[in-house]
Amino acid sequence: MAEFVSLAQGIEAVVSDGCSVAMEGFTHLIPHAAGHETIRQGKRRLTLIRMTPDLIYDQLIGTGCAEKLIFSWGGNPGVGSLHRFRDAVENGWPHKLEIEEHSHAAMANAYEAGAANLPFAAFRGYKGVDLPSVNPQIRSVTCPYSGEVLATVPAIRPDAAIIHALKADREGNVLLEGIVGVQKEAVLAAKRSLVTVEEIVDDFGPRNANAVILPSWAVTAIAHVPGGAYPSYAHGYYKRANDFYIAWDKIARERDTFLSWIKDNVLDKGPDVFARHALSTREAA
Amino acid sequence: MAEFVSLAQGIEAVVSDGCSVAMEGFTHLIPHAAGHETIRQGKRRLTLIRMTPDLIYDQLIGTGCAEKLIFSWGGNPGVGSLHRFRDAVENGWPHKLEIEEHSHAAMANAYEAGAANLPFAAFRGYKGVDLPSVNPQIRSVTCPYSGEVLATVPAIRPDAAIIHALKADREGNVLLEGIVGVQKEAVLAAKRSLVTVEEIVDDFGPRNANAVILPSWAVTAIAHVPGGAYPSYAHGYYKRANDFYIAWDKIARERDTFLSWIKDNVLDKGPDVFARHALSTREAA
Amino acid sequence: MTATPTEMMTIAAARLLSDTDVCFVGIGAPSAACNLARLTHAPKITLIYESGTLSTRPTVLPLSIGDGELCDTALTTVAVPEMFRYWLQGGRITIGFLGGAQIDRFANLNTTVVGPYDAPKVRLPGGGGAPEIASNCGQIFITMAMGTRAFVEKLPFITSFGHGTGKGDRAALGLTTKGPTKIMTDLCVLEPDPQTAELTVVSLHPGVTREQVQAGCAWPLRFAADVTETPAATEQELSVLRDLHARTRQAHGVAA
Amino acid sequence: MTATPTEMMTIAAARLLSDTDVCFVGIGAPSAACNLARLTHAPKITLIYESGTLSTRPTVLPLSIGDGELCDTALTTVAVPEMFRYWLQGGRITIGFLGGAQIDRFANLNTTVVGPYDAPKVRLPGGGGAPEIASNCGQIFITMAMGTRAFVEKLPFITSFGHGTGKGDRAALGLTTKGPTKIMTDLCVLEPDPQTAELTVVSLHPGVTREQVQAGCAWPLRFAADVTETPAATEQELSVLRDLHARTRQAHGVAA
Repeated sequence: MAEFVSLAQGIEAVVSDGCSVAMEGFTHLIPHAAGHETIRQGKRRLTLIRMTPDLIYDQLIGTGCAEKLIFSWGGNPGVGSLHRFRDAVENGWPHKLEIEEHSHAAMANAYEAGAANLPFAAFRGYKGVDLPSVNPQIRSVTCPYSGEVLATVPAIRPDAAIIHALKADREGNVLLEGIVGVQKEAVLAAKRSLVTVEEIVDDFGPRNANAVILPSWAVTAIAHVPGGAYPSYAHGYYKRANDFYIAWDKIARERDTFLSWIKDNVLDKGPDVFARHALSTREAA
Repeated sequence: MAEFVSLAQGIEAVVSDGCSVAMEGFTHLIPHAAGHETIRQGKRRLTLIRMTPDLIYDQLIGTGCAEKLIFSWGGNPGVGSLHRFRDAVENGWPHKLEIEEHSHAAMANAYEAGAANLPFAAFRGYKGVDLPSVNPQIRSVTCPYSGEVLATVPAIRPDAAIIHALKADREGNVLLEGIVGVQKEAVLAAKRSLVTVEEIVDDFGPRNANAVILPSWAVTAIAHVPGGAYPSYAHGYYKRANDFYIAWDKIARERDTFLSWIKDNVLDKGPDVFARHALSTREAA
Repeated sequence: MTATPTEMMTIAAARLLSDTDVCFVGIGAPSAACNLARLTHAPKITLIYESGTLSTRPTVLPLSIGDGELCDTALTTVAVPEMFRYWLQGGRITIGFLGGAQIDRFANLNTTVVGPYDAPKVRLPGGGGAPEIASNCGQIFITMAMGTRAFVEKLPFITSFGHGTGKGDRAALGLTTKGPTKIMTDLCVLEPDPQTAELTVVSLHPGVTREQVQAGCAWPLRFAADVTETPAATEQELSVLRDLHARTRQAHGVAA
Repeated sequence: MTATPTEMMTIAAARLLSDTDVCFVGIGAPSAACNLARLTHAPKITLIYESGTLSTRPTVLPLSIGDGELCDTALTTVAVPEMFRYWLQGGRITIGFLGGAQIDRFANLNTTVVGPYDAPKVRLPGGGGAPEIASNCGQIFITMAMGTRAFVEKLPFITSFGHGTGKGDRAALGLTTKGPTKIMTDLCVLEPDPQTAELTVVSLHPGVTREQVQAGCAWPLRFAADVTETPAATEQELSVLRDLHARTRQAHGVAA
């Protein structure tokens, strides 16, 4: 059964130095507050896993939390580069970052295989491209019926998955809705999981018979962090802060502006600062 | 785009002698009216595919439509045997029936692989059991990372998939809800598909963002057949006719009672008879 | 009130279940046992039916694995491929219930054929979910009525794997789950012997003799050193179970 | 009204789309082109974004691949693994849109690195969905602004496969899809030559010269025997496109 915890307790419980962590959310519901808490707790040597590293991993990489990144698209969506990611890969700042790079199809299949407790996934991919020559984890398997050779990817089985969701009920069941991404798979693929939520309700009430729900017994811990996805969004709660995504380009471009932003907005703050994002934009959502 | 047709036109369009057909529905939404129409049209040498053959395939087998059955559980749920299926396998009546037998896990994976356009699926199964020794389609693949040997099943790629659903809208999109089984996968895995529906609506209206919907361009044909799942059920429309499932045991036990039931209830009737099942039980649903 | 043998089987199974269990439930005795547990000592038990219903709480027993009642009272309902991939194969089920037409002394089960596979004397329904339930659930509880045609010396076909030919066979196949740990019958409870994995009678239902149990089994049965008497059904167990069946009959218009 | 080069690129792409197309849409010019087509001559076109939104009809352009607007106006939204497995790999997409930092003469694309992979001069975002969009969609339309750093002689890294080293390479890899069939730039439209698969200028946007096009390309460009002039943007195309951008700016408070 999922345990209700504070965000700080939750990160302490699921993230430890040297472990692998998948913080997922496909544009929607990115667990930014949890990323900040991970930075505050000074976690080190993490293997960060995420299809689209986005600002959340730019921050974790720039503050030195990451040893390795497993990913498929590392940019600031609609804006440009992730400067801290680039600085780590191109210049080794703040230290060298090992990368394991896949395509979206591979990552999505790898999460799916992890959730299904399979050691690998086979898919039709990587035909004629260079990535397999630089990533030894891209291999192949031969169909025992047709003889066709398919690409493979190892299942993603992170030590910890962290996601942000809309609601939890009092029993600790978690409701996702809208663009659900790979979050359910990430939680099911992981050894332990933390879910931050916008709201805790007595009961989900009337709902679609096939609603996307993670049952309490499939989740480790739940923390109530309203606004916790900002500058990403929570469908029906608040909108994506596109202006912050644009502003980030300037903040993250230089090391000193980045570090001072981190100090002012992460190290010197707590998870409660996220609540204002939920409140200020709720009506506009 | 899905075309709206009569049931007779739909069966003519998607089922031809000698083709493979998956009529799916996991207890819920079994396309019985479509099965009857297939019998009326005297289709022959069909390869019938279905996880749980159920009464619908007992009728198709007993009337000589089937050459081969691919399945994972062939019984009358909660009642006992499928007598026509047994008579075909045990005594070759009305003619010999070839069988290809799998487990539920294998069939579910095989549909999933078919929908995903993969030639096979790998899963953790069949450890220590006898089925692989009598089904040469059960093979294995070795994980290119862990060396673990996994069972495989060929993807199901039927010529035709036939399912019953709750609603279609005027554009030909199809809504499923409740126990959705493997119907979406069956349609996506098939070359062509027929969906019978309880209701055609102008618009699905407000719905869950993640509702289970087959878009019009993924469906071949739609026929409006209210009550078309009887004696199975349509969630929110009418209940499962448990008494008919029990009665079937007696009807199907002997060849002559079976044939006379088929004459009276299938050959001499049309799809319109199903409508009364929807009407008579709607209030109880 | 005295329990019938079938009621005793169901009650004995229900007693083994707890609030923290996640059960993969089949129709019949397993469904009755799981819901009896839920309505008595294990209100928070999680029940899953292979039709995709997660954490379901039916008020009457389903007649099929996919009754609307299961969906109406479920936390949510997933597609069948997801059920078998993420939930069963995912290793998220602590207890799977199985039964069968036939069982052998190492709790292997047959629900496929009697006679040769290609020319069967009796064609049974087949495995359905059983082969992977048997291998992927944390442990397996079996409920079966005794009889010499059911408890047989040698199975004509192994549909789902119990303990093979004895202790160590599961591990040799790479299975990390426990397999069958309890067999609840209408006459007694059996468990695999810790040393050999051979089924051993550990308790007799009230009023049942060793001879009666042996008469229901085609192989010479082993009895544990300390065979106990299964505690009699309590008033509460019986009344809750009978109420459940009565509600079910009323709802379905047929026996459950 | 006269179209800007970027508008002309978008409009040229939009004209190729029809009501029966199912498009896998990326952010930027592809999204603008697809929605322009939908709001003009192809109202029934099906648009899919890799975030899982099926048959979506946004009233403003999304800024990210996963904007709430896409979900709000979609027929339904599926999980990302399903999107890549059932819909993209399932072969249900007729047209995929791609762009990239660099393209070569056979329409292979690089969005991964400039310089050596292990010590890159510029680390680009990477492939994302592109490698499998390129192989699994019926055909690929590419939209890219010209320039000698973008249209290069040799790619440092092939992120997604176009026509390899020439005609026949796709078939040799077992690919049954067409690959890139149209490249819409800000100056012209290119197509792979039917014999060699080398990109060939088939039409020049109004007022653009062959010299201007060559100046935007690092390899010696081939021109088709009958190079035409891209028909100028119509009043309707331009006004619908500009309205769309205006609505988008208003909705997002930023440029789209």
